[in-house]
Amino acid sequence: MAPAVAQLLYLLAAVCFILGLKWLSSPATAVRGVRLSSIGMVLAIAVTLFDRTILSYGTIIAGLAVGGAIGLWGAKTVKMTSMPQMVALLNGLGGGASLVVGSAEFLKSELLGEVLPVDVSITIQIALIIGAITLTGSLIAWAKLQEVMTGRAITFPLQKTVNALLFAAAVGLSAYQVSVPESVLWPFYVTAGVALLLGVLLVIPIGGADMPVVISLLNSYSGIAAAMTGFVIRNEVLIIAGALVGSSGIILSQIMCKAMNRSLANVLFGAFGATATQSLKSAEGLTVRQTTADDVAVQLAYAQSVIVVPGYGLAVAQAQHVVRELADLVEKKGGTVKYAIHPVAGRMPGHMNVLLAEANVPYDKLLDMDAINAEFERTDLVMVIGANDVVNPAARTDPASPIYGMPILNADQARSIIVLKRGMGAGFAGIENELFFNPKTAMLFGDAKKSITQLVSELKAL
Amino acid sequence: MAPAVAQLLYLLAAVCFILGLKWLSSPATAVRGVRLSSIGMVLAIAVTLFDRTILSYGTIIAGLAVGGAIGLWGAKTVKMTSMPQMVALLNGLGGGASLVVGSAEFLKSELLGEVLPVDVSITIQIALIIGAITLTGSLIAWAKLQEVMTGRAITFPLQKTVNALLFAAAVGLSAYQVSVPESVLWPFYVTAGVALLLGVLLVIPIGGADMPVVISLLNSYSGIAAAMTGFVIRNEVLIIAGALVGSSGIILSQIMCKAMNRSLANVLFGAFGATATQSLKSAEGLTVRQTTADDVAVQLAYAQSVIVVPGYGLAVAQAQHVVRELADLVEKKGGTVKYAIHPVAGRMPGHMNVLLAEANVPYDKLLDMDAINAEFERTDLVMVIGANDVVNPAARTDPASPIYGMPILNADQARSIIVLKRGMGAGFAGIENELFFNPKTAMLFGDAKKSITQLVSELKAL
Amino acid sequence: MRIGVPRETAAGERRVALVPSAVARLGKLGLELLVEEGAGTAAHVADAEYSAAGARLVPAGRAAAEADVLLGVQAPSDAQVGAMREGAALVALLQPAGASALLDRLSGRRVTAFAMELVPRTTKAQSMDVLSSQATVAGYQAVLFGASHLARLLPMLTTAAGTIPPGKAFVVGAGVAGLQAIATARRLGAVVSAFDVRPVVKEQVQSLGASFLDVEAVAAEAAGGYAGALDEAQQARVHAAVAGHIKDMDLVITTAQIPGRKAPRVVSAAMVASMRPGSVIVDLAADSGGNCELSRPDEVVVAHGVTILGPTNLPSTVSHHASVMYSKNVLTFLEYVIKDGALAVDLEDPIQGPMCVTHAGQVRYGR
Amino acid sequence: MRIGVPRETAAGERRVALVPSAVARLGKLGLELLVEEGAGTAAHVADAEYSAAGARLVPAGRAAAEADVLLGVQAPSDAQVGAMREGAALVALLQPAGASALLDRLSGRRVTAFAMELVPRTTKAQSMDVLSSQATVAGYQAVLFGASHLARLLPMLTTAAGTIPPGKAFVVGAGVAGLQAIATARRLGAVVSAFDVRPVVKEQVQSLGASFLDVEAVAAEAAGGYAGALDEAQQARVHAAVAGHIKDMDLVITTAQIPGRKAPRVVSAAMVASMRPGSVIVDLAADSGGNCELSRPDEVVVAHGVTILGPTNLPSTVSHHASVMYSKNVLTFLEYVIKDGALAVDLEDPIQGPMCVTHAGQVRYGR
Amino acid sequence: MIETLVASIVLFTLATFLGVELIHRVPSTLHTPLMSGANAISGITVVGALIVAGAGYGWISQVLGFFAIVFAMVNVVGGYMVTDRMLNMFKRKPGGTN
Amino acid sequence: MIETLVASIVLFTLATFLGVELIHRVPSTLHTPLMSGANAISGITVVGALIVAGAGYGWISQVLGFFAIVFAMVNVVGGYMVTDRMLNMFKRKPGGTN
Ligand SMILES: NC(=O)c1ccc[n+]([C@@H]2O[C@H](COP(=O)([O-])OP(=O)(O)OC[C@H]3O[C@@H](n4cnc5c(N)ncnc54)[C@H](OP(=O)(O)O)[C@@H]3O)[C@@H](O)[C@H]2O)c1
Ligand SMILES: NC(=O)c1ccc[n+]([C@@H]2O[C@H](COP(=O)([O-])OP(=O)(O)OC[C@H]3O[C@@H](n4cnc5c(N)ncnc54)[C@H](OP(=O)(O)O)[C@@H]3O)[C@@H](O)[C@H]2O)c1
Ligand SMILES: NC(=O)c1ccc[n+]([C@@H]2O[C@H](COP(=O)([O-])OP(=O)(O)OC[C@H]3O[C@@H](n4cnc5c(N)ncnc54)[C@H](O)[C@@H]3O)[C@@H](O)[C@H]2O)c1
Ligand SMILES: NC(=O)c1ccc[n+]([C@@H]2O[C@H](COP(=O)([O-])OP(=O)(O)OC[C@H]3O[C@@H](n4cnc5c(N)ncnc54)[C@H](O)[C@@H]3O)[C@@H](O)[C@H]2O)c1
Repeated sequence: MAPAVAQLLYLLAAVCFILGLKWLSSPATAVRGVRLSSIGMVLAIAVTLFDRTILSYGTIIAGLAVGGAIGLWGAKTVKMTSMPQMVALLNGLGGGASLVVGSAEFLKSELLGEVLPVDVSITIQIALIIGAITLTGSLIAWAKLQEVMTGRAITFPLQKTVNALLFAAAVGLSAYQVSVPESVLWPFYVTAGVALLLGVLLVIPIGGADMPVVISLLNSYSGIAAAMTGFVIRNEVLIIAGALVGSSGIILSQIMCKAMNRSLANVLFGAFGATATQSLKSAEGLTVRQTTADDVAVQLAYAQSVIVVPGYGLAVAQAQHVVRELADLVEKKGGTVKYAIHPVAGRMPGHMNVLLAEANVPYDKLLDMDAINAEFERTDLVMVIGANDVVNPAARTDPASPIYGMPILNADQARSIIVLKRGMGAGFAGIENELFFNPKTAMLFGDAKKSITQLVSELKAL
Repeated sequence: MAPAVAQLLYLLAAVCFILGLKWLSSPATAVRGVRLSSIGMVLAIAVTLFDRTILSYGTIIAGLAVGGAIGLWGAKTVKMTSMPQMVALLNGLGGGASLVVGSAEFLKSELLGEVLPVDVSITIQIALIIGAITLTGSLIAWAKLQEVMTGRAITFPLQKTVNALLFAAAVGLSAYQVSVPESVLWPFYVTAGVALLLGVLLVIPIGGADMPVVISLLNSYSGIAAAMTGFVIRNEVLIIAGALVGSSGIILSQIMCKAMNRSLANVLFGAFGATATQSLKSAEGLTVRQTTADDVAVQLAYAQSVIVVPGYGLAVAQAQHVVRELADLVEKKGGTVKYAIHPVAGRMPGHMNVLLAEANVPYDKLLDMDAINAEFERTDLVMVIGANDVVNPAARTDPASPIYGMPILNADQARSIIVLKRGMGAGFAGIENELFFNPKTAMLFGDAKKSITQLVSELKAL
Repeated sequence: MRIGVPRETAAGERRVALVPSAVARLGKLGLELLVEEGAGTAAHVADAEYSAAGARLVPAGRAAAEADVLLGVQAPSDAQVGAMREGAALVALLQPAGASALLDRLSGRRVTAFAMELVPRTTKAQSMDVLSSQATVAGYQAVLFGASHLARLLPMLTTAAGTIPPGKAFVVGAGVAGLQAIATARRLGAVVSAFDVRPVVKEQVQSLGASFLDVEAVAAEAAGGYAGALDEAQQARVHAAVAGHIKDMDLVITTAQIPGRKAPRVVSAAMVASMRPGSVIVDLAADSGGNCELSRPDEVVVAHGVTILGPTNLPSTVSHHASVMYSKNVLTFLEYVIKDGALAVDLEDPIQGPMCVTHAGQVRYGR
Repeated sequence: MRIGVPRETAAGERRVALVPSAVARLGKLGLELLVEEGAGTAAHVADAEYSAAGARLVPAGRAAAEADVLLGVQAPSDAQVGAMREGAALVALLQPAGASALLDRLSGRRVTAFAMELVPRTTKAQSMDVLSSQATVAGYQAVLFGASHLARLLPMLTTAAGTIPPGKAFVVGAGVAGLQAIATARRLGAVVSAFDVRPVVKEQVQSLGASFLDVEAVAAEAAGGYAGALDEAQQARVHAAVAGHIKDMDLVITTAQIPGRKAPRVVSAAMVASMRPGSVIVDLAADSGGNCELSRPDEVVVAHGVTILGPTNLPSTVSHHASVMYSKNVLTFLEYVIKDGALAVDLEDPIQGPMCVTHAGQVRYGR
Repeated sequence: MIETLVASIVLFTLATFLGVELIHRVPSTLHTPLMSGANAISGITVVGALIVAGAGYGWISQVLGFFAIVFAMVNVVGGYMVTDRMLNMFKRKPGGTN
Repeated sequence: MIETLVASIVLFTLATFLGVELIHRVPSTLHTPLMSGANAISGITVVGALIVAGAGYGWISQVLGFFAIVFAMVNVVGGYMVTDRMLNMFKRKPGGTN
C-alpha cells in the first residue's frame, strides 16, 4: 500500500473516531457512535497490517486472537452492575499497552545501539510514565470498585509531599535518560517503577464513589499516552485519536464532577482536606443514593408511565406550575403522567387540589389514593415531590410508628422512585422514612421548584 | 527564525483563530473573541515577515499600509445600518486576494518555466475559481444591499443550465491547464473570466433579504480559497484558518437559514421554484420585519425594562403560565417586567386579570393604561402578546377608523417592539394595525404559548 | 351648570349614580355638584366624602328640583320628574322599552333624557357602556350567589374524609355577564361548560379554560355582536343538546338575552326535573321573561329539589363597586356631552343620538 | 346489630349522619341499617337512595327506639334519648363541654356515647376527624358567605369602567378552617393575609400563596398542634399589629379557637370602627364567644358600616357534601369499633378512650 | 511532495471538523458580527500575499503581490474593526445576575 | 525530523481542541458508556503495538509486542463490546415524539 493511501485511510479512521465520539454523547445516536468508532478501529488495524512490512505475522495473529478473545469473553460475562470496574480494567490494559510499546521502542534502540532523536526520546519517556500511571491507577480503581480493597480514602501523613517527590523523581530520571547518550538502562527501569508506584498512590486517597471520575481521567491519560506513542512511531492516527480521547476525557471528567456538584480538584485531592461530605445515612447506617437533574431527565424521557406524588414541600416551594410544565413535556415525549393525591397530603384538606387546580392540571389526572394505589407496581417512575409521611412504609410495617395504620401511597412498589426534597428533613410526623433508603430510590436534593425547573430544561435539551 | 519556531508560532495563531471563533458565538465572550482572533492575525503576519527571506520590503510595506488604511477608513466611516454590505465588500476583497495570489503563483511558474507538481496546480486552480466567484458574488451582494442594483431576484430562462455549463467549463479548462505541461496561458485567463461571471450569475437570482446568508456562504468560500492558497504555498496556518472559516461559515449559513425557517437550498435556488414567500405587506405596501425566538431572547436578556402587553391572543393560546415564567427569567437576568393592561383587552372586562391571577402574577406588576402609558417611552422593549386593537395607533390618528378615539397603550413609543401573534390576522375590530409595520417592530409569528415556551428555553440557554 | 345626584328611590336599589372621585373630576370642569344627603349610604359612600370632593349636600328630594342635569341609576320617581326644571337633562337607566308613560312625562317637561342602556356597543363608547360594567358585576355575583346556595362544594378536594369531585357549572349565554360567570366559577374550581348561539363565542369561552357545548348548525349572530332568535329546527337541536348536558350540572347560570325581545327560554321544567336535587340555577334573565321556565323574578323557587334563583338586580348587591363603575361610565358620558361647561346636545352624534330618548318636548325613542 | 340514622331534630341542621354509600358499606359488614324517613331530605338525599343501598326506612322517631347504635350529627333530643334502649350506643357531635345534663341522661340510660368532636387529632385518626372535615366546609363557605355580603368585588378587574383593585382578605387563625378560607379567598382573586399564634403555621400560610402577619415574639403552641392562650404582653403586641393591619381589609374571616376555652378576642369594636364601610367580617367562633367583639351568633350585625356575620353552623348550609364527609368519618369510626358485627368497646384504646363520654352508667367526660 | 499534500489534507480535515463543532447555537443578533469576524480570519490570505510579493520574482509578482496584500489587508483590518464596532453596540447591562 | 515533530504537535493541538468541542452536555446516564467508548478508542495503541511486534527486531520486541497487542486488543474489543451492551439497556420507548 502506498504510504499516502495508508495515511488517507488513517485519516478516515480518525474521522470515524471523531464522529463516533460526537454521536456517543447523545442518547439518540450513541449506538451509531460506537459502531462507527469500532469501524474506524478495524480500519486502522487493517491499514497497519497491510502497510508496514510486517516481518513476523505469527506473534501478531496470536496477540490479536488472544487479546480479542479475552476482551470478548470479559465483555460478555461481566455483570451490568460491574461495568464501571470493567471499564477501569480495560483502561488499565490500554495504559499498559502504551507502557509496553514505549518500553519496546526504548529497549530496541538501546539493544541496537541506535541513538534516538531527542524528541522521540522525550515522547517515549512521557508515554512510559503516563502509561504506567494509567496502568496501576486503573487497577486500584478497579480494586476499589470491585471491593477487593476498601472503597474508603486511604491517606497517610505527607502523602502529597511523597507524591510530589515521586513525580519529580520520575521526571528527573527521564530527563537524565534523554540527555545521556550512552546506553544506560537503570534510569528506565527506575522511572517505570516510580511511575507504577505513583499510579497507586494517586488513586488510593480517592473514595470509591468518586472512582468513575478517576477512571475517566485515567482514560484521558491513556489517550495522551497513545498520542505520545504516535509521536514516537510517527503515526498520525495515533496522535489524533490519542489527543481526542485525551481532551474529551478531561471534559467528561469535568462534566461528571459538575453533575456531582464538585470540582475536579476536590475529587482528586478532597481526601486531604476536611472530608466535608454530608452524611446521608439512616439510623441503621443505610445510605441514600443521590442523583442529578440530567439523570432524572433521561429517566423521564424514557419512562412510559410516571406518577407524581405531591406533598407539602410542593406547596412550600410553590412548584405547582413547573410540575405541570414538566408533565406536559413528559407527555409530549410519549409517557403518561398521573398525580397521586393522598388524603392528608399537605397541611389542609384539599391542599394539593388547590395548588394543582391553580396550575390547571386537568382534574382527570388527579387520582386519589384508592384509585391509584394498585397502579404503582405497573409504573416505571414515581416522582415524590416534597412528600414524606404519605409515602412512608413505616405506616404499614412499624407498629411503634406514630403513623402506623395510616394508609399510604404505594410509591415503593414502582420500578423506580425519585424523591425531590431539600435535604433529609422529616415531615409533619417527624420520623425517618425508609423509602429514601430503598435501593430503587434516588434523591434529587434541592428546593422542589428549582429542581423541577432544572428538570424541565434538561428534558427539553434531550 | 527557525522554520520550526515559525511553524509553532503559526500554530499559536491558529489557536487564536479557533478560540476567537468559539468566543464570537456567545454574547458574553464575543468581544474577547475578536480581540484574540486579531492578535492571531498580527502574529501570523509578523511571523511571515520575519520568516521568509523577503526580498522586496518596499512593495510589502506599501501594500500593508495602503490596505490597512483603506480598511481602517472604511470601517470607521461605514454606517451601522450598512454593516452587511460592508462585510460583503470586505469578503469580496478577501476572495480577490486569493484569486490574485493564485494567479501570481501560476504566472510565476509559467514565467520561470517551472513545472508545478500536480497537486499544486490543482489547488491553484481551485483557489482561482473559488476566489473569483467570491469576488464577484460578494460585489453583487454588496450592490444588492446598497441598493445600487435591484434587491429583487433576477432570473432569466435556462439560468440553471447556463450556470451548470459555465461551471463545467471552468472545471474542464482547469483540468486541461493542469494536465498540459507546456506553458499555455489562455485557459488560465478564460477560467478566471468564467469564474468571475459565475460569481455574478450565482448571486443575482437571490433576493436582497437573503443576502446575509449568501455573504456567509461566500465567506465560507473565501475561507476555502485561503486554505487552497495554503496548499499551494505549503503553509499550515493558511490551511487551518481557511478550513475553519470554510466549515464554520457553512454552519453559520445553515443557522441563519434555520432562523428564517428556510433551507439553504431554498435560499440559493428558491427564486427558480415557486416563489412561496408569504406576502407580509400592508395595504400601502409596507412590509413587516419578522424575527426569531433566539433573537428576541437576546433582546430580553439585555433589556433593562420590559413591558408585556397581553391581549386576547394570550387568552386563546392559554399562555399565561409561560409568560409568568418568561418574566421571572428576565427579572433574574436583571431586567424589570411590568404588564400593561388595557381596559378592553380580551373579550370580557377583566379578562387579562383572570388569566394573570391564575398564573400568580403579583398584582403590583399589573398596571392599567393610565398608570403605565407614560412609561412606554422610557422602556427598552415591549412584548405585545396576542394584542392588536389595544395598541393600534389608528385609534389616535385615523378619524375614519372604527376605533378612533379609543385610548390605546403607547406601545409604539417604546425603543423596541416585539409582537407575538400567529399571523397577520386582524383583531376584534377587524382592521389593519400600522404598529406592525413600524420600523421598530419585529414580529414573532406563531401560537403565543409555543413562541413563549421557545423564548424561555432560548433565554435559559443564553 | 348644576349636576344633581339624587338618592335612589327605586326599591332595593343600593347604587348611586356618581361617586366622590367623579364629583371631583366634574368639579374641575367648573360644574356645580349637588348631592342629596344619604345618596351614597347604601353604596357605602359617606356624605362627608362628597363634600370633601367639592359637592354641595342638599336635602333628599332637592337634587331634581335644582339640577340642570339630573343623574340617576334607575329612572326617577314621578315626584322627581315633576320637580325637574323645564329643559333640564336627565341621565339614567330609563328602561325605555316598557316606559312610555315616563317618556311622555319627561317630554312633557321638555326634559332632554339620555337612557344609559342605549349607549351603542361600539369600541369608542365602551367606557360609557353601563350594560357591560353592570353585567360584569352581575356575572361575578351570580356565581357567588349560586355557590352559596349550593349544598355542594365547587372545588375538588381530596381529604381524609373522602374525595369531593369538582362541581360542574354550566353557563348559558356567554356575553359579558356569562363570560364573567365562567371566569368566576373557574376560579372557584368548578369544571365549567358554556353554551351560546353565537359561534364566535366558542373561542372566547375556551380562552377562559371552559369547554363549549357544541350544537350542530346553530348560529344566530345579529348586528352589533348581539344574538338573534333561533328558528324552530335550531331551537329543537339546542333543546336536545342542553337537555342531555344539564342533568349532570351542579350550578347553572343563564344570561341569554336577545335585545328588544323576551329572553329566550333555554331551560325547561323537564330539564330542571332531570337535575340532581341540591343543584342551583341562577337565572339572570328572570325579569325579561326568564331563560328558565320555572324562575320567578326575585324569588327563590325550589322545584324537584333544585333551587332556582331569579335575581333581577344583582349589581345593586355589590353596591359599592357597581356604583364606582356606573359612575365612571356616566362621568365619561358627561365629559363627552359637556362642552365648555354646558350641555352640547347633538342628535346627529353617533353616541348621543341613539341614547337621547326625549328632547325638546319630543319623545325620540322608538321613532 | 342495628344502626339507626335519625332525621336531625336540631334547629337549622340540614346534614345527615350517614349517606347511602356508607349505608351500603355497613350493610356488607352484616349490620342492619334503619334510616328514618326524610332523614336525608335536607341534605338532598332521597329516601329511595337509602332503600336502594339496603337500609330499612322507618318512620320519624323510630330509629332511636330500635337502634343498637344510634348515629347523629348533632346531639339527640331529650325524646330521642328517652326512647333509646338501655345499653345502646350513640355516636354524634355531643358538645360535651356544656352538656352535663345530656351526659347524665345518657348515662342514666346506660348508653355508651361517643362524642365525635373528641376524636384525637393524630395521624391515624385523621379519617375519623369530623372537626377537620367540617372545618374544611366551614372555611370554604365562610368566604363565599362573606364575599356575597360584600359591597365590593374581590378580584382585580381592569375594565373600560375603571380598574377595580383586588380585594384584601385577612384570615385570623390558620387552622383547618382558616387555611381553607385562605385558599378559597385566593381562588376568588383576593390578596390574602393571615395571622395565627402558632409560628409553624406561617410556612403553611405561605404555601397557599398568602402572606403572614408577623408579630414579634408571639408563640403559643400547645399540645396536639393546638394553640394556647397568650400572656398579656403578647396579647398587647397582637392587638397593635392586628389593629394596624385590619383597617385596610375588605373581608375578615376569623377562626381562632383555643380548645376548652372561650374563643380568643382578636378583633375589638375599635378595630371594626377603623375599617371601611361596606367591609365584612365573618366570625366562625361566634358561638364560643366570638373572635370579634361585636359578633353575635347567627346574627347579621352592622356596625360602623361594617357587616359582621356570626354563622354558627356553616357546614349545615353545604348540607350535601358536609354530610358526605361527616358520614365518611363516622363510617371509618364504626369500622374501627365494630368487630365481628358487634361493638367492641375498649376504653383503653387511644381513639375510643378519649371519645367515649358515657359508658356503663358512668359519665366519663371530664373525669 | 505527496507526503506534504497528505499532511495538508489531514490538517484541512481536522480543521474543518473543528470549524463545524465550534459554531453551535448563535443568537441571531450575533450572526452578522460572527460572519464578519470569520470573514476577517479568511483575510489570512494576506500571509500568502506577503510570500508572493516578497519573493521578488519580477514585476508581475510584485504588482500582483501588492494588490493581493492591499485586498487582504483591507479585508483583515476592515473586518476586525467592523466586527468590534458591531459588538460595542451591545454592552452588558449592569445588575444582571448572569 | 524536527519538521515532523512540529507537524505532529500541530495535529495533536488541533485534535485536542476538537476533543474539547465534541463533548458538550452529556446526560449522566451516558457518562459511563461515553467513557467506555472513549476508552476503547484509546486502544488505538494497538496500532503502535502491531508496528513494534511486526518489526521483528528480536525476541524482546516480539515478546513485548505480543503483550502490547494483547493488552491493547482486550482494551479495544472489550471496550466496544461493553459500550454496546450498556447502550442496549436503553432502547427508545415506542410512541414518543422525540
Ligand atoms: N392534609 C391535612 O389536612 C393535614 C393537616 C395537618 C397535618 N397533616 C399531616 O401532614 C403530613 C403531610 O404529608 P406530606 O407527605 O404531604 O408532607 P410531609 O410529610 O410534611 O413532608 C414534606 C416534605 O417536604 C419537604 N420540603 C419542604 N419544603 C420543600 C421545598 N421547598 N422543596 C422540596 N421539598 C420540600 C420536606 O423535606 P426537606 O425539609 O428535606 O426538604 C418534608 O420532608 C402528614 O403527616 C399529615 O398527617 C395533614
Ligand atoms: N374587554 C372587553 O370587555 C371586550 C369585550 C368585547 C370586545 N372587546 C374588543 O376586543 C378587542 C381586544 O383587543 P386585544 O388587543 O386584546 O385583542 P384583539 O385586538 O382582538 O387581537 C387579538 C390578536 O391575537 C392574535 N391571536 C389570536 N390567537 C392567538 C394565539 N393563539 N397566539 C398568538 N396570537 C393570537 C390575533 O392575531 P393572529 O390571528 O394573527 O394570531 C389577534 O390579532 C378590542 O377591540 C375590544 O374593543 C373587548
Ligand atoms: N365592541 C365593544 O366594544 C363591545 C362592548 C360591549 C359588548 N360587546 C359585545 O356585545 C356582545 C353582547 O354582549 P352582552 O353580554 O350585552 O349580550 P346580551 O346580554 O344581549 O346576551 C347575552 C348572551 O346571550 C346569548 N344568547 C342569546 N340567545 C341565546 C340562546 N337562545 N341560547 C344561548 N345563548 C343565547 C347572546 O349570544 C349573548 O352572548 C358580546 O359579544 C360583547 O363582547 C362589544
Ligand atoms: N395530625 C393530624 O393529622 C391533624 C389532624 C387535624 C388537625 N391537625 C392540626 O391541628 C391543628 C389545629 O387545627 P384546628 O383547625 O382544629 O384548630 P382550632 O380550630 O382549635 O383553632 C384554629 C386556629 O386558631 C389559632 N388561634 C388560637 N388562638 C389564636 C389567637 N389568639 N390569634 C390567632 N389565632 C389563634 C390556632 O392556632 C389554630 O390554628 C392544625 O395545625 C392542624 O393542622 C392535625
